[in-house]
Amino acid sequence: MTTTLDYTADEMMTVTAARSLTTDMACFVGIGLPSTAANVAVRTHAPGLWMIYESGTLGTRPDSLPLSIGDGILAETADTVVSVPEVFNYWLQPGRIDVGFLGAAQIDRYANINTTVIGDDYSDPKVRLPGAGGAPEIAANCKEVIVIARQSTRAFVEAVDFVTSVGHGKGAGDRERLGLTGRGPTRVITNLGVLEPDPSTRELTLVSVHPGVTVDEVRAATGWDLQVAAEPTTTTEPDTKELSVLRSLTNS
Amino acid sequence: MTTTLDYTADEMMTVTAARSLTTDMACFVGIGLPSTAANVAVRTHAPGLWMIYESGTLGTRPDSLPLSIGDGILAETADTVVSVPEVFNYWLQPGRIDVGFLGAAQIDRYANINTTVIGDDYSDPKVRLPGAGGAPEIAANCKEVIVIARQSTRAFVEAVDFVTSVGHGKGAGDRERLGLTGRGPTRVITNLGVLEPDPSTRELTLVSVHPGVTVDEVRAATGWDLQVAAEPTTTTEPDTKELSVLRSLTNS
Amino acid sequence: MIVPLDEGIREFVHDGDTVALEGFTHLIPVAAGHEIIRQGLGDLTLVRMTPDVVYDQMIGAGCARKLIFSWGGNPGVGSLHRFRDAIQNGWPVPLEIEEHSHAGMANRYVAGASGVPFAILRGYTGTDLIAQTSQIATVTCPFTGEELTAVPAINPDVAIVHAQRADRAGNVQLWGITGVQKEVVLASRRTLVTVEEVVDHLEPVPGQVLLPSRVVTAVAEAPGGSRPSYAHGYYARSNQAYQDWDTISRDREEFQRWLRTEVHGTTHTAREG
Amino acid sequence: MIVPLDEGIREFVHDGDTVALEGFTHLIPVAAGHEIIRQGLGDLTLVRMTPDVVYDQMIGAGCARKLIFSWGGNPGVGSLHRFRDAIQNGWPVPLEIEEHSHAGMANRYVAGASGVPFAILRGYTGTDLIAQTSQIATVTCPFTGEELTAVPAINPDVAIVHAQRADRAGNVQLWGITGVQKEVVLASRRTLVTVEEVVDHLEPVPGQVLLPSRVVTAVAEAPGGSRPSYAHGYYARSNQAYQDWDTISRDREEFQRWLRTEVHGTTHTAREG
Repeated sequence: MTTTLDYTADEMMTVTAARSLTTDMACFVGIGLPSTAANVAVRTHAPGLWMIYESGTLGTRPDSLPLSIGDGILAETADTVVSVPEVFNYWLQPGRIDVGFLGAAQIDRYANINTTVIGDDYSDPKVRLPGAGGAPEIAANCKEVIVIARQSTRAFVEAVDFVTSVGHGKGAGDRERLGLTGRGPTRVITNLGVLEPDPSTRELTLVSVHPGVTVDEVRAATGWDLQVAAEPTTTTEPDTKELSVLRSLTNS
Repeated sequence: MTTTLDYTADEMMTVTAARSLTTDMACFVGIGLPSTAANVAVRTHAPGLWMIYESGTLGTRPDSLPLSIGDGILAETADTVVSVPEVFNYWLQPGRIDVGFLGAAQIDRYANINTTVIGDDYSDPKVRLPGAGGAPEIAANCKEVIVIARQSTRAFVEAVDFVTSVGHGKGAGDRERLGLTGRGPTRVITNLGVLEPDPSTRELTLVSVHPGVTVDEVRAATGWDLQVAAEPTTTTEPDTKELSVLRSLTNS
Repeated sequence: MIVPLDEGIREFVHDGDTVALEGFTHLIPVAAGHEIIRQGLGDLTLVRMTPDVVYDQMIGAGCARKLIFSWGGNPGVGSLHRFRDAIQNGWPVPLEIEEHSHAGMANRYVAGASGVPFAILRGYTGTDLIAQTSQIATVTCPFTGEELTAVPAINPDVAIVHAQRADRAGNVQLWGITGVQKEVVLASRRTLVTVEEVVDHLEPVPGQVLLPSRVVTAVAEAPGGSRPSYAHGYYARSNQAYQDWDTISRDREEFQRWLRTEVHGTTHTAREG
Repeated sequence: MIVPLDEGIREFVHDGDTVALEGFTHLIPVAAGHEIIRQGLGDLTLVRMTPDVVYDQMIGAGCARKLIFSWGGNPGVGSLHRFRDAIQNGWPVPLEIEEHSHAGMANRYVAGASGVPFAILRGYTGTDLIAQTSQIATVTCPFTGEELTAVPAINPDVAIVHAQRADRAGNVQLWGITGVQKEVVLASRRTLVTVEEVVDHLEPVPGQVLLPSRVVTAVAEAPGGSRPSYAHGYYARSNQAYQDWDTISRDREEFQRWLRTEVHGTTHTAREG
């Protein structure tokens, strides 16, 4: 990273992710980076964003960043709190949620996500990760999915070691074949740029690079031969308000 | 009816039904006669009786008789009110309820119940009745079922016109064959006496007659050749407390 | 979106729709049912676990082609005479019925709300209900081999429910006996909610169900909109009206007189309400 | 029945049981978990959607033979090191795992609570989770022919949950994020509930779940019983403790020292609490 501007690559990533959300959306929010980005969005350009967390807090507006998916602040500020079975069966499963906002330990060329194990052998993993949580059904049933993850050859791999959550499977037509109702990942936002599935092949393609980042730097941080759009754009920098909101949330 | 005592046959029936309930039971209460009887029980010998109504009111203790299955008084005095899907799926279906307390428009030799249509042709009935409501699953899934109904050859028939709720099917072994988890009807209490299924054939058998009623009178009010226990007992008369509680509930 | 009741019915309920006016013996959307009669809507498939007086009125007025239900009666009083007349004599129009148990109907709504095509339950086994409809089947548990009953999801075109309150953003709050109201709203393509009052802020109430405005198509203010039924915390049921209905509904002419004076005669009142 | 915590664990939890200490990031039954460690229970099949610090501790202490779960981590901090050590190195005893998604686990509890052998959902399709367990299958909708995912009911021997309050009759009240607590209690053969306090009367609270005493085997008073997690309305989460756990749990000896001083060293305090 060679940026010399007065924001970090992580801030660029989070603000870009926040901008993917609009005020009329319902968003199923994962903890960590997705939660930070959604909470920036609701405080800037998307005041109507309807956030739901898998703990059953519907329409929540925490006044600080929740520490976990089930932080008390989420319940206190929610339109309503429902049971965990209800959030999955009545709210996520029928496709009511516009955007699922996920992180990823590993992600591949077709935006399949691994949060289960690193290594080839499930029963004897190199690294045991937390597991699926809500992600498989968020990825399956939201109208679309946005992924936020730091880019490196360790995380962005040719094929994930374990498919925890299906992105575009092995390419075009796979989601339809599997009967998955949502459109799957439509954007992957990293600390270096923005990737989107190619409309015909569904392979992740670099469509935007963050200011100060070169396409070669993104390629070097990708574990496969990264396709690049004909004319990748440069991501718009965070503005003052976005940065101040983000920093007040993260106390940085 | 030739009774000259200071209570009516209906009062005898209701008090006898009430006595079938004990203080440690959970009882799924149908509206009408079952509700009256359960409310007598809870005010006399069964103060701990846990009453649930299909409207989702669990552990309710109405201070007057509810007008309907979903009367406001049931919600106000309940331990908790749950949704209708929950009352059927979480509370009735797993066999948590000791006694289902049902009425019947028609009942047959094997205590099968009809509350759907009178007449042979479902699509062109002689009389259209209200239908099933919660009864089929109450009859299937409560640990046992108690039926309360006024006895006549119109109501007590050889075979019901329509099986809305299964009693003992066509006899011994039928419930097991159907996979029904509860024991089915264990008592039928009428304005004339008490019938219980024969332990081996499951056919309803007169085991007790109310004071002042003869066995022949009960036979005459039954639409099949009624089996009678070797020595039918005489039902114990209502006591003063039972009658005064019942009358205060029904304003009679 | 907050609309007058007549506009809400006009915009969201159409001839031929499958419509569920729910309310398990509480918060029954009577005012909305009367507005459907006034607007002369017809050929409806009416869905409800417990069709009672307002469905008897809609059936008697000829709104319904079909009824999907599990218990039809005048609660605490007796039978529904307009319902009987339609089934037994086809008056004023023939009424097709599809009949279930409460457990079956509740699970059909649950499946509809959950976005799956069916639900499983322990129900109907051994009853004659099974032979009367194709909408009851069996499935085998892939783990134990046990056979269970299946019922198909129900997804009405329109759900209509009554609630105590809504806020100006269209969030709806109801409490007391809340029945299958959440499920029918989530199962339906559109939802119209009548409320006792629209308020600035929905103070939380123990036992409440909150329907977020995202799943509510429109809210119409209709104070007393459940009468002669009741609205917990607002007014009690008029038992007399239920008893009176037994008399009125027994006779076709008496019923038609009632319809003229009590429903068609109250158009303006209802609009102003 | 109200009992001291140690008696409750002794009476209702046995070696080899399937035990679910639930709590979806709230009302986590930490005190009960520590008592299980103190009593040296072993060979347990532990069930929980979100095994976190207290399960890491129980696994590190060697209580568990198997873990059935859907997300195992130190929430907001990172990984569970005792869990990893057990899976990757079999320390202190090998840990078998059976892994699901949240939607799958939630539905397994729902099926368990409902007395049916399985539940259907739209889930797992296309994932590698399916190949790792026989506890995920498919069923075909008898109405539409559509294929759906099935998961088997889970019915633990014992459910252990923490709640804000119980009354002297053993009715339990909890609120805030209530997760799958109702379902796990209804799905289990026995239930032990620890509570912040036993009170004379349970004043209704918006959003509450009430567990009637009929489905609660025993209640034990355990003030602060969720610490370092939180109890809505009573105390907040100690984020520091979660961060400290990361350090303590990385090292076997550090962990064992913690176990000696913080769990085994507090037997008498816990009893008096």
